[in-house]
Amino acid sequence: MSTLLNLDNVCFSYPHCQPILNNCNFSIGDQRIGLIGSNGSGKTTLLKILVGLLKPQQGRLFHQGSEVTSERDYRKLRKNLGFLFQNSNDQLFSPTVIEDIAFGPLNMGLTQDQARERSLQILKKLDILSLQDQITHRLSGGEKKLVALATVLVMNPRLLLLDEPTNNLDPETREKLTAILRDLEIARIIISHDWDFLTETTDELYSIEHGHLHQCKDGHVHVHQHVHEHGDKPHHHS
Amino acid sequence: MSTLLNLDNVCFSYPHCQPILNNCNFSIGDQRIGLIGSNGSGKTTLLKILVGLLKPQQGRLFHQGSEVTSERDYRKLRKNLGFLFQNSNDQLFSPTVIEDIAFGPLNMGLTQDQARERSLQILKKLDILSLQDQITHRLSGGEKKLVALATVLVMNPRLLLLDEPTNNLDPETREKLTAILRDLEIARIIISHDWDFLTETTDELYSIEHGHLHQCKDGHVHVHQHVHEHGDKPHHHS
Amino acid sequence: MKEERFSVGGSPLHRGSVKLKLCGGLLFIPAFAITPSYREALIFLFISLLLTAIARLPLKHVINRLVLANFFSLFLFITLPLTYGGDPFLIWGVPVSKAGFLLGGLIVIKTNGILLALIALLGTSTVSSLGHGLNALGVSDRLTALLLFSYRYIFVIEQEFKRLQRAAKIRGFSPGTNVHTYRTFGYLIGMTMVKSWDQSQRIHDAMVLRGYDGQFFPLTNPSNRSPFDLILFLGLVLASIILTFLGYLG
Amino acid sequence: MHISEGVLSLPVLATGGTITFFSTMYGLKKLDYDKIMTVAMFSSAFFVASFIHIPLGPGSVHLLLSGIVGLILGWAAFPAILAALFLQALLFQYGGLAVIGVNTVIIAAPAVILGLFFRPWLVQPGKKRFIASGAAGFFSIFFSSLLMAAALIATDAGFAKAALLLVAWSIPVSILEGVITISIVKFLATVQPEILFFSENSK
Repeated sequence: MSTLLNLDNVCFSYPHCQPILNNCNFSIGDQRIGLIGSNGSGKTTLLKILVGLLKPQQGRLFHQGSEVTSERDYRKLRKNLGFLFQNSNDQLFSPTVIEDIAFGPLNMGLTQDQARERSLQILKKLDILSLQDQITHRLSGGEKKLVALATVLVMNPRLLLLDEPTNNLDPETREKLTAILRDLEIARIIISHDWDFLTETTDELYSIEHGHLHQCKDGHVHVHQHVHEHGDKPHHHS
Repeated sequence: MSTLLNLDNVCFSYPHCQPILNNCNFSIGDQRIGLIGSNGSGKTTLLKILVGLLKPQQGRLFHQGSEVTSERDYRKLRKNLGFLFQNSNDQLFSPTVIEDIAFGPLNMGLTQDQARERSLQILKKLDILSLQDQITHRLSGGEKKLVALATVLVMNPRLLLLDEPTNNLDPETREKLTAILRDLEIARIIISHDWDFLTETTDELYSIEHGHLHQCKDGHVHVHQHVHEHGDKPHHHS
Repeated sequence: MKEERFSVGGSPLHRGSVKLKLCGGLLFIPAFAITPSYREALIFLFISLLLTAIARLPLKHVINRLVLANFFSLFLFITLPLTYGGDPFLIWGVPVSKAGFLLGGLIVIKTNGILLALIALLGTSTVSSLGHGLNALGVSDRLTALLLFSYRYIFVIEQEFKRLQRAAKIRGFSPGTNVHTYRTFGYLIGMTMVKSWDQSQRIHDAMVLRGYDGQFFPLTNPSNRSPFDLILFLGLVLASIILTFLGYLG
Repeated sequence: MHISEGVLSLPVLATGGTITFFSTMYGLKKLDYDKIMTVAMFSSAFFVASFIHIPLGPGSVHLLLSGIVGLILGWAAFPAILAALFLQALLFQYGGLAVIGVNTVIIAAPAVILGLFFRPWLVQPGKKRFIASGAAGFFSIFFSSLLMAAALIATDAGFAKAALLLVAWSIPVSILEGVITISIVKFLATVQPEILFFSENSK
């Protein structure tokens, strides 16, 4: 396994708060990792540091073995990463779906035609080709989530960072998202409270506590049973 | 039980969409109701119709037995209702906390002194008196939620309508909100996915499906056990 | 965005009556602005410095602000000596207009002096209390409400815009001088506007639910005037009047 | 586009103040009570825009957006821009208090006039909308720079050359603002056309 990203003794704290990451070490190559932890434990902060939206206050971030320091390093790093925000409304800003998806490829230097071609491919792959000319702002929450995923996948990332992808998702889209992510070959870190989803889409489980990351040994097996017995969604037994 | 609000065969649909409420009947007096249903099932639409932000396209709305039609009727109706929005930023529009809370009482015709007095009382009751002169936009999410609740309670409503009050709330504020609502004597309809919270703050459970409302028989008892056995939060059993 | 940096503090100006500070400032600042000569401008500047000292403003931040706000006056200070005309003298072989140089200098003194007075007098109050102060001085309820609402939502809108900008950034957006960049900024701003629009409708709903029907009933802070406030106010009024007379007649 | 304090003469300051006073009154009078929140939002957006740096050649400039504000708000742009300038003076010491009337006229007058002139085209799809938005964006800045020059020259004829420099500098900025305004309007027309019709059903 080659290492894509590496955190070396990283510390981070928000102003006037306790450190949220405390000498945190972590590395990822091609694993499929689920990340859990209570609210405010630093899960999102960790993803933001990996993608360079926040800079470590101490410690270092390595990308393919070399340290990431300059804005140019970060730009190179971001080309390999696909970050799906918790709220799709924070991610989509173009008037129509196809424009939003083509935005990334255009930034990568593709021509309009190439970008369009590639965007249509990804829409077909996610089975939302019919949305191409829709107005992004008017899509349903579920559709927005799939479109946001498309804007990320169209960049061919080597690592996906997903922040609570099933939050506020209707059951149907959740199923669809689960199937898509289960079948994708891309490495990933998924923050989620949704056990069922994590079991299907990841192989390893990490938890974050007191600013440190731990791998949970055979967490998944246990969780799997647990969820299938009871579920954590509103449901009736009549 | 006297009936405060009554929906009689109400229909509502958004443009270009399937009807979201379909001959919906419902009445509430002094119950404490929890309302569940999947995304887009019409929960928020129902609350908006009850409070007159949306008008039924068919069917009728009754307030204390008489039909609500004119803008004056609606104004009278709204005096009895307190609506807590999902996003507190939509609800708090004054620069400081005390001004925001006094806004409603001043509109009701109270003098400045009376309005201030009453606002301070409610802040004291919710144990956030120290926030009175704070600048609203600098409050934390949890503080904003409590202040938004204060702006509603200061109007002495007979019925509270709460839309996902625990969404994105930190655990501490969630506890506080639970305790406050558990002890309040006011009738309520609470939309929430948060079972634990609903169990503590409501007595009856309704679900909305295909445009209709159903009462879930002994839903709560079941849910209660369920939650306490396993919880719906990430946790380890080691 | 570090807003209202100066509004927190324990100086007499922080505690002072907003209404009197506003009245004093609204007389003092225009008087300073129109003074035609160096002598009076320097006395005005001295009073501004005195106010800054009374307000115990954090010097570092004040200087920061002055630097940022000085672009326009520095532009004039640099261009006027070269363009103003009149009898020139030479600096390093470049002909420099004496009158232009003097005027540029006067402008720099006035700009900075007035900004100091503005920070010391009004910056030491919150926007909210200033809004109410203006309202009490006769500014209409609607304009006051407009001012306070836009103040409240600046921060919401700024965050919204930054979130979208961040989304563009992680998708490899690096701005340059090209149509793609400008189109993208148009979209980012357009989306921010759409979201603000939607939010303004929801806020309007929230106001209606709390009994709003077009009239504003402001909640004013109980005003407590200290002798200091009165002395300050009278001092500012006297200084403004005397210095204006001296400037134009003397 | 802010003239700072201490530059202009009393007659210029007084003229600007008077125009702003009456135009703001008129703008407020034409404003329905249920639209005040929306106008406030535009005022905030106008404020925030001045912190958005757009690359232009080797440097960067900040946006004004007065063109679009005028197109959408019409007369209400006067109070909206006044409120934003007041907040900028207070919070960031841009512009100032004595000069706020003049600065408001400089920015809001072209915005309102171009807005009133081009709105009939704005609400029609296609080429006319494109021209309306580009022209409003471009000329709002360009006319503002002319007004700014006029205020300077009226104060002291010696400002003439410096004022001309400002007008010259404003041309590339005007082009940029025109391009971005076209893009914003295209976005709004696709996503939420009601915004473009904001002033249509006013009193």
